[in-house]
Amino acid sequence: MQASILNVEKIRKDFPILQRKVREDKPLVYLDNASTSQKPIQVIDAIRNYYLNQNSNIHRAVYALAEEATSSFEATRDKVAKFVNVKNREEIIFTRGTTEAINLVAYAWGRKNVEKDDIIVTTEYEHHSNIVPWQLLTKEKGAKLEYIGIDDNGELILDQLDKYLETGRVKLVTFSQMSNVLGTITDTNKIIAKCKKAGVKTLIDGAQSVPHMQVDIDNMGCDFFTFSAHKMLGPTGVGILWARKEILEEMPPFHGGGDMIREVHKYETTWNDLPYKFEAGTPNIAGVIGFATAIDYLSQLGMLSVREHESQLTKYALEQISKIDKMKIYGPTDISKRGGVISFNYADIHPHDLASIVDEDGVAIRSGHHCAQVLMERLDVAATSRASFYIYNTEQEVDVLIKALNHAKELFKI
Amino acid sequence: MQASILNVEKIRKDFPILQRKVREDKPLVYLDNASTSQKPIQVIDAIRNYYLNQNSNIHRAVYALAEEATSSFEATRDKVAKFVNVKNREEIIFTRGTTEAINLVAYAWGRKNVEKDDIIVTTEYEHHSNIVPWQLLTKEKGAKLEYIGIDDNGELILDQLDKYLETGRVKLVTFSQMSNVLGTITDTNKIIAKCKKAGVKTLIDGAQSVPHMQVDIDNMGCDFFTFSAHKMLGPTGVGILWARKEILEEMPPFHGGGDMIREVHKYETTWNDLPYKFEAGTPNIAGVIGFATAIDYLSQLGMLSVREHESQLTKYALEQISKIDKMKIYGPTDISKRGGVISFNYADIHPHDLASIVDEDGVAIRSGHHCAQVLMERLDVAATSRASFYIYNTEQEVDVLIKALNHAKELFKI
Amino acid sequence: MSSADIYREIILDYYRNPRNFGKLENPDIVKRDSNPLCGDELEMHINIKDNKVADVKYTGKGCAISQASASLLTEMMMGKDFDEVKKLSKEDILENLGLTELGPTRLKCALLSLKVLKYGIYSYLIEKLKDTSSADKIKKEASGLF
Amino acid sequence: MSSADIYREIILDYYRNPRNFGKLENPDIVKRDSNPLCGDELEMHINIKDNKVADVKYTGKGCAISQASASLLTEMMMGKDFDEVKKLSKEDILENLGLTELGPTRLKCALLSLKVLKYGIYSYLIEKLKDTSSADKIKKEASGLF
Ligand SMILES: Cc1ncc(COP(=O)(O)O)c(C=O)c1O
Ligand SMILES: Cc1ncc(COP(=O)(O)O)c(C=O)c1O
Repeated sequence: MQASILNVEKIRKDFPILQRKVREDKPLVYLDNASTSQKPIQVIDAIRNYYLNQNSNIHRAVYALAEEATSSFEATRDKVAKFVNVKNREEIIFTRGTTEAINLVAYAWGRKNVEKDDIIVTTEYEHHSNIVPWQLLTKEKGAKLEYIGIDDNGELILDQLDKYLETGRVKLVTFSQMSNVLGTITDTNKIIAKCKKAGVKTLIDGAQSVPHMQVDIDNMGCDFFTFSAHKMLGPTGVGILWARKEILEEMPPFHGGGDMIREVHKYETTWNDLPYKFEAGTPNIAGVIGFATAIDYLSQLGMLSVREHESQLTKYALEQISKIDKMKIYGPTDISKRGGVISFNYADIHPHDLASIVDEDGVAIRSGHHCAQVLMERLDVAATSRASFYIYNTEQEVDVLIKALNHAKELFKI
Repeated sequence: MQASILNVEKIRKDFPILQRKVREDKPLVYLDNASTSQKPIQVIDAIRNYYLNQNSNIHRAVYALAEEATSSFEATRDKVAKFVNVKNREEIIFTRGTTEAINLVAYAWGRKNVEKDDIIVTTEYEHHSNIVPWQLLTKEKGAKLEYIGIDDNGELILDQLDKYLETGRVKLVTFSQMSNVLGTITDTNKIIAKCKKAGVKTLIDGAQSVPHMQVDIDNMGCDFFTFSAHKMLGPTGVGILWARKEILEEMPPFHGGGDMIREVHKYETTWNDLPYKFEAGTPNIAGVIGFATAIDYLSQLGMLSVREHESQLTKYALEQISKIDKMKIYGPTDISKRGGVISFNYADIHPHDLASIVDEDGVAIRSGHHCAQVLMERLDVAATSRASFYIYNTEQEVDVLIKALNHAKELFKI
Repeated sequence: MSSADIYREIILDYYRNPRNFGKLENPDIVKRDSNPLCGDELEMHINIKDNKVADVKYTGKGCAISQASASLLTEMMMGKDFDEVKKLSKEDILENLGLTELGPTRLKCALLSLKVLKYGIYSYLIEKLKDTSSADKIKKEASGLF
Repeated sequence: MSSADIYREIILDYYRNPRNFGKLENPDIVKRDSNPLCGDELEMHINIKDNKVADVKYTGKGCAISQASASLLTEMMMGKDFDEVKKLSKEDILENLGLTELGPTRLKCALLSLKVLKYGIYSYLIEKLKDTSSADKIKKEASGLF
């Protein structure tokens, strides 16, 4: 057993839920971090503190509470910008999550810029939220949706992108920086370089990457970038859309309502400056303010260390799981090409049954299609089981998972 | 001084922020409840408890935490349905707030049903979130947006509605059940009856009504209804869209992504059942769960008592404020026709200056256009000051406001 | 209930040796559905003759619970008269599978087949028998299963 | 700072007796803006002659702070050469109004007029003087004001 680069014992003390027992007396082993992460007490307290002391609507009123709440809210924007290296704070737009961020782009940018016979390119390993909005848009516009396929190692076949780009009709290439099923880390630089050369815009779904590795948006050269707070120690109901200022300025607004306007008249209205133009209505103020603390927490650990910890743990888990007979593991075998997500299928045990069985030992893993049915079709499976790690997970917990898998083996008489 | 029907002293103990001092040593007098309400400790603790003990993504996983979180989340849906008297729980859709709920209708229902030269009717006292989405939609479709005007008492001139309905081109009449500036309670029944007769759909913005009076959606006969949790003791980032099942079933989805799908294939996708079809992506789980506790709190008080308390307080405040010389008060004088919202202008003092000055005495009132610039134009003012009440406000607090207004009088040498 | 109780001989047997798996050539009733939460899929084919279930088959993919329940349900239906099939309930299935107190998520696995059956009957009542009154009852029952 | 400090003679006087309120007939520079948070509006008209501000007027509605600052700013500009006007800063205005440590919201009231002026100069540099380099500097300054 190797020592982690993180002080995991200390970290675990910040996550009260990890002390919890489930199924009567089993310590919780939480391995569904790709779905949502747990929250440290610091984040929970930040939310509480907002409601106890600062609660007020933001941006509009002049009284003391409103000024405090507004400045906490806007301070989060600065923190987010710094965390993913974005120079222009007004390019950071708060949404409910990655899903809303992508839909915002599809509606506001897509409906204006995508025309009949245009092509939008996505990939076979996307989450539904990076497929369905584009299905809706291309259907509305009579445009086409194309997929970059994956090879048997779970990596994108980038030659297929070249073929699409050659048509000259591609308007957007959209892909996740890390697959939520296979853990594959996309060769982002290569795709962006190809697209830039072809004058094609790129959207990166960073829902799985930003929580687990260092991301530098300004130096990446993409056009849109999205991620969710709840997968990176932050509250539910908060996400980020980043896009270049020039693009945001050209985009019509998405939701109409309070805060996004400059002047409303009966028959015409002008829009507020960025980022407010895209933030209509009372936002999730408590959530946004809590997110700042999550970013502080991750920043203190350092994203390089977070990645290092997870790589080590993933390596250990891959070794242990692959020792089990009749086990099929998906995704890249090269640890440098994957994040802390392991999908697998065990003999003829359906993932739901497997997840139910290991749950009895307190182990929370995900089973099903992981909102990636296109990938399931490609892998020719109905579902997979998935274990995914974060800063508080340990090799001991992997061992508990292995033991639980052995119970499944007995029950199913494998 | 009259005794309130509510035990206000006891209620105030549940709101820790009311113990706060602002501007160094002034007890907080929070009179901006129409913007957002304060939260009782029960709600704050419910959110905390979710993160401490249940945090997990919902609907999809089989492990213990996920089942607990899912059942708490779905229990809120039942509570909301019961609170506003909706029989079909699947008609309750969670959004970020009223603004998103209205935009959802404009995008998903509106883009399918509104055509060139159709008319959408709104009113002169709407919040921007019930104007701008319709401006965007009518502009896209070449349709028209028309306004029901208000009389000098701040009530709608319903004859104007008849005129619009006669054209036979009206597709939707949309209006708030209570004005957030004038406090006017709309004659909802009358409007709905007229629209039903004409076969025209109705949307009610209940952002100001649901927090302050008993609302019975099933018996109301409207087609869409929206409100926000944060104005009724609940968390920020949670709102409700209600619509009749038949309408929701006919509507195409709004956001594409996780949870709203039945089956995703590369080129076509089928939708999940209601309400999930309209709830794409990870929702504000903590917020929704906290909202259940807010509803419990209000239910325990009883909405008739809440309304009674506010009427009494509003009556007192109107009396006191109108005693001040050179004070102009807007909205109905008949207390039965208005909620606990008082807008006013004092001599030539601009509302921002007034709000800044009373803030020094710890009094939080709102100043500005209140996201109702169309109404400001109609009233021919740049802005108003607004005091708005809730269950924890007292006549003593009104007295503090009056004293603070006197300071303004001195400073501005009125 | 514990996994040891759920995954007993009966479920595993039906899962690994499904009865009536396949399709019918000219079915009177064809119904397909899926569980949006987990992706389980099920298609059921039924032939009705002389008001009795003359034949029934199903195809699908999913967990042991969902597949065993589908398999068992086809057995329970076979040869039954139409009114008896209409009355098959949630409790009948769970009892026959030996399942009690399933969590809400797994309960959906166990009941997908019954949901497909009920919607199949509903369509049949409406389309072939033009019977709307009892169809509505069945539809309500079906939508209450999830 | 306290209201007693903010609302002294100077602000009230400029608010109630605005200098240079109105419009010019053929202004070289016309710029309008509003504060989306509170709805304050301001339009400024400027005439430049021999590289000097020959005349300036403003119209608008808003709080005492925003109107007094606009009024005072027009006085500060009048007759100044163009380079001096370009250099007018946030600090100049606040100091002349006797305002220190305003909260962020009220600060926006005080600076709306300067923002309008800066954007006005920016447009003038670009459109009339074809001077993009120093225009960019001014634009950046203006967008930093809010
Ligand atoms: C790769 C990827 N994209 C998008 C999403 C959707 O994120 P959210 O549910 O927070 O909107 C997820 C998470 O579920 C994801 O893993
Ligand atoms: C009448 C009315 N409608 C809509 C809204 C918008 O609500 P939200 O900001 O919660 O989306 C408000 C509150 O600001 C309101 O008072």
